[in-house]
Amino acid sequence: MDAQEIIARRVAQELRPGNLVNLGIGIPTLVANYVSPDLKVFFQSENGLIGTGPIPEQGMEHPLLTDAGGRPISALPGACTFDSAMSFGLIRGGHVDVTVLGGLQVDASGHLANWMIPGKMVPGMGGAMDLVSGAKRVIVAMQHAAKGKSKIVKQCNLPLTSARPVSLVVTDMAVIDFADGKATLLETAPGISVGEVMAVTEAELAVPDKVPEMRL
Amino acid sequence: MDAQEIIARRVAQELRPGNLVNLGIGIPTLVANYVSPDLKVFFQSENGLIGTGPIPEQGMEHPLLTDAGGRPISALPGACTFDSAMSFGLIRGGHVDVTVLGGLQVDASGHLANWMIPGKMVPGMGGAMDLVSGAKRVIVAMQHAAKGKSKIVKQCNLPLTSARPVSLVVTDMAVIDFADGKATLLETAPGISVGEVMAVTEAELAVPDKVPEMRL
Amino acid sequence: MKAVSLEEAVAMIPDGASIMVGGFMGVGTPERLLDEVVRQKKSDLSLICNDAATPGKGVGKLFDATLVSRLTATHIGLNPKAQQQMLANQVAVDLIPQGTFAERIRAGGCGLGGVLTPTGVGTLVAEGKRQIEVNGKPFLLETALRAQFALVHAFLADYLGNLAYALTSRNFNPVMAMAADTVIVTAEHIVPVGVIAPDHVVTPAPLVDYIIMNSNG
Amino acid sequence: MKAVSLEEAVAMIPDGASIMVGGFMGVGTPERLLDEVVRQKKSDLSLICNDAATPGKGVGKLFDATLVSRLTATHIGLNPKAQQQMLANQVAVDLIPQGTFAERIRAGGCGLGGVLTPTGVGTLVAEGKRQIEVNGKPFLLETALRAQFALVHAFLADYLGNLAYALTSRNFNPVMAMAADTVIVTAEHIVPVGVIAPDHVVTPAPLVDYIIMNSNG
Repeated sequence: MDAQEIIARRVAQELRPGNLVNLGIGIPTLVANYVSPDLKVFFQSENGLIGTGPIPEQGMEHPLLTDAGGRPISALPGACTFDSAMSFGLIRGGHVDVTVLGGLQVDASGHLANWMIPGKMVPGMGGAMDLVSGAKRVIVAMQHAAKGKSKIVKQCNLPLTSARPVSLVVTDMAVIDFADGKATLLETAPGISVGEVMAVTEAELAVPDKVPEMRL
Repeated sequence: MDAQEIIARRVAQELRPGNLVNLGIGIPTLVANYVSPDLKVFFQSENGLIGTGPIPEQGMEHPLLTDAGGRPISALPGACTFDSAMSFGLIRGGHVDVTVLGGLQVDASGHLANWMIPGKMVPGMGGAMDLVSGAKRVIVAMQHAAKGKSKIVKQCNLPLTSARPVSLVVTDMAVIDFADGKATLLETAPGISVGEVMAVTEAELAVPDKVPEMRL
Repeated sequence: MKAVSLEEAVAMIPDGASIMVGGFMGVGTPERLLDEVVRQKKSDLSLICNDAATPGKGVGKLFDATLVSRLTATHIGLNPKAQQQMLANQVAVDLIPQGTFAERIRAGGCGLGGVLTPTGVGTLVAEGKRQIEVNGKPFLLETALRAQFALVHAFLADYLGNLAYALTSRNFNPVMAMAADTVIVTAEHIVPVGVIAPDHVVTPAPLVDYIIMNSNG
Repeated sequence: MKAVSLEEAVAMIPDGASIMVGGFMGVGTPERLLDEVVRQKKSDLSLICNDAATPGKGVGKLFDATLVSRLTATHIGLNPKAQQQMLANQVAVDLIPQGTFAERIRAGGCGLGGVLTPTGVGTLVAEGKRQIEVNGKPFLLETALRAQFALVHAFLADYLGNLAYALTSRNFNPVMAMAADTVIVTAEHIVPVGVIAPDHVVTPAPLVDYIIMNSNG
C-alpha cells in the first residue's frame, strides 16, 4: 500500500452515515475511493453540486458538469446543484460535516497553512479558508514529511489558512488529534513505531500509553 | 371618477416599458388596473413572485399562489418565483424601478410615515421600509387629506418609514414632486385649483408659473 | 434524514423552544406540524415567523392556543389575537423590516456575523443598534438569527430529503431550513429519488433532519 | 431586455471597464462574449472572476491577449500566464477567499453595505480590514463588490430574459447578474416564454439587459 492509499483509507474511516463531505484536490480526492456506498455519504463539490459521482465513462462527460478543478464528473441520483453563494453558505454555515484538505504545514496547536509560499507559490486560497473556518470537522490529509522535513511543525512559518485549528491530521505515518488545542498521537501507520513518528515530527506530541496501529 | 380612481390612473402614467414595479396594498393595488399590457411592466409581489396577473376565475385559484396579503392571484406566462431573501435582494438592491405605497404622512422634505401610529396601530412595517430604502423610485399614492387634516405635513410627527425621501406623491387633488429635496406642486386634479390645493396642504409647496391639470 | 410521524417529530420540541416557521400569511406553512404543536400543548414558544397569519390559519393557531411568549416578525396587523396578546404584554414582540428579517435568517444559516443594511437607518428600527459607515454610507448592523427548530413546508421532498417549493409557498422556507439546529419538514408530495431534477432542488438533502411521513397526516 | 448581436453588445464596453465574468475554471463562462472582447481588443479591463481559468479557455483568453490590468479572484494557480503577468506587475491581483468573493458580489447586488465573515480572521486576508465583534466573536468587514458589466452564461433564456442554469455552470452567474449596471447574457438555448417553469427560473427577467442572439454566434 503506498503512502497516499494509507492516508486515503484511514481518512475514509472518519466519515459517518449521511455526512456532507467536501474533499479538496490531491490526496483528499482519493478518499472517495474507499467510502462504501452503504454509508450514504454526500460529497459536495464547491463549484455547486452535492452528490458527485465517479468520473463518467468516455464519451459520457458533460461540459457543464465538472469538479472544482474543471474535470468531468458525474452526478448520483438525488444530486442537487446551486450557486456559489449557496455553496459557501453551506460551508461557512457549518452544514458541511467533514472537509478533507491537503496541507503544507500543521503546527502543534492545530493551525494549518496550505495556500501560499511567500515569494514562490501564490495561486490564491480558493475555497480553503472558508472550509477551514466553517466545516464542522477539518481533517488534513498529507504526507508526514516533505524532503525529510517534518510538516508537523512547532509553529507554522507559512501564512495560516485560518485562525481556527483543525480537528485531525492523517499522514502516511500517523493519526494526530487536536482536541483541547493540543497535538496527541492517536495511531501509527502499519509497521511504523511511535519512536519513528517522533523522530520525524518537529512538533511536540502527547503520546498516550497505548498507541494502536491504523486498521486499514 | 372617485378619488381612488384618480390616484390610480395618474400613478399608472408614471410606469415605463419593462419596469419592475411593486405595488403596496390599498390604493396602490388599483394601479395595475390602469396599466396597458403593451407596456410590458413586470409586477413583483414581495412574497416571492414576478409576473403577477389578475385575480383568477372562481375555482381556478391555487392555495400556493397568493399576493402579499394572502389573496389568490394568477401568474402570467414568463412569471418567476423566488425565496424572500431574493425578493428583498431585488428590492434593497435597486432592481425594483418603481414602488407605489400608501401613506399616513409625507412631509415637506419628502419623508414618508406609513407604518405606525404610536399607542394605536402597531401592525409592523412588513416590507415598507425596504421598499422605500431600496426602490429606484418611490411613489406615494394616498388621499390628500384625512378627516379634513392635510396628510402633506410640514414635518412628520409619526415614525418615519425611511430616512430616504420619496420621489413623488399622487393624491386625489395633486401631484407633488420631491426632486432636489423640496416639495413642488406639479399638477392638480381635474376641476381643482391651485388655491384649493394650497388651502388643504400644511407643507409649503413650491408652485411653478404653470400648473397643468392631470390628464386622466 | 429520517422519516418520522407527526407525534414523534413534535415530541422533540421542548416547551420554551425557539422555532422558525416558514410561510407568508399562512401560505407555505406546515399546517399539520402546527396542529400537532397545539395538540401537544408546546408552550412558552419563541416564534420566528414573517407574520402572525390570521386566527385559525398557519401560526395563527399558536396564538389561538396562547402558546407563544416571544415573537420575531415583520407584520402582525391581520391577526387581532396576536395584537391583543402583544398589547396585554403576554407576547413580547420584536417587529423588524421584512428584508432584514430574511437576511438575518440567511446570515444565521450561512455563518455570517450579521447584516449591514441601509433599511431602518434614521428610523425607530435603528434604536439600540450599531450603525456602521462603509464608503461614507451608513448601515445598520443587524445580527444573525437562528433557532433550535425550523418547521418547513415543501411541495416536493424526495427520499433523501431534497426539497422543492411551489409558487409563493417558497418564501422563508429555504432560508429557515439553513438556520436551525433541527429541521423538520412536511411536504405535499414525497417522491422517489431522482424525480426532482438536480437543477430544481432548492434545499439540499443534507440540510433536512426529519420528514413527516405522509401516511401519518 | 433587448436582443443584440455579439458585436453590438461588446461595443458597449469601453476600455478600462470593470467586468464580472461568470464561470468556474471556464465552466459556465460566456465564451462567445470573451472571443468578441478579444477581437475588439477591449483593454485595461478590471476583471472580477472566480479564477483565471487556463490559457485558451474562458477568461484565460483575456490573459492570452493581455487585456487585463486588475483582477479580483480566488485562485489563479492553473493559469501560468496570469501568474506571470501578476509577478511582472502587469496585472494587479487581489486574491480573496471564494466564499467571501461570492458573498461580496451578492452584497453588491442586494444593496447591502458589506459582509461580516469569520473567514480570513487572523490571516493575511485580514490585513487593512475592519474587524467587527458581534456577540464576542470576531468577523471581517468585507465590502460589497459591483461592476459596470456582468457577462453571464445561462443554459436557458426565454424571450423576456428569464434565465435557468445547468449543473455546475450556475456557479457565480446568478449573483453577478444582480451586481452590475449592465447585464449581458449568452444562453445555450433561447426558448419561448413559458418554457421555463416559474419555479425553475433562477435569474428573473428584469435583471437582464441584453441577450446575444444565437443566430449571431
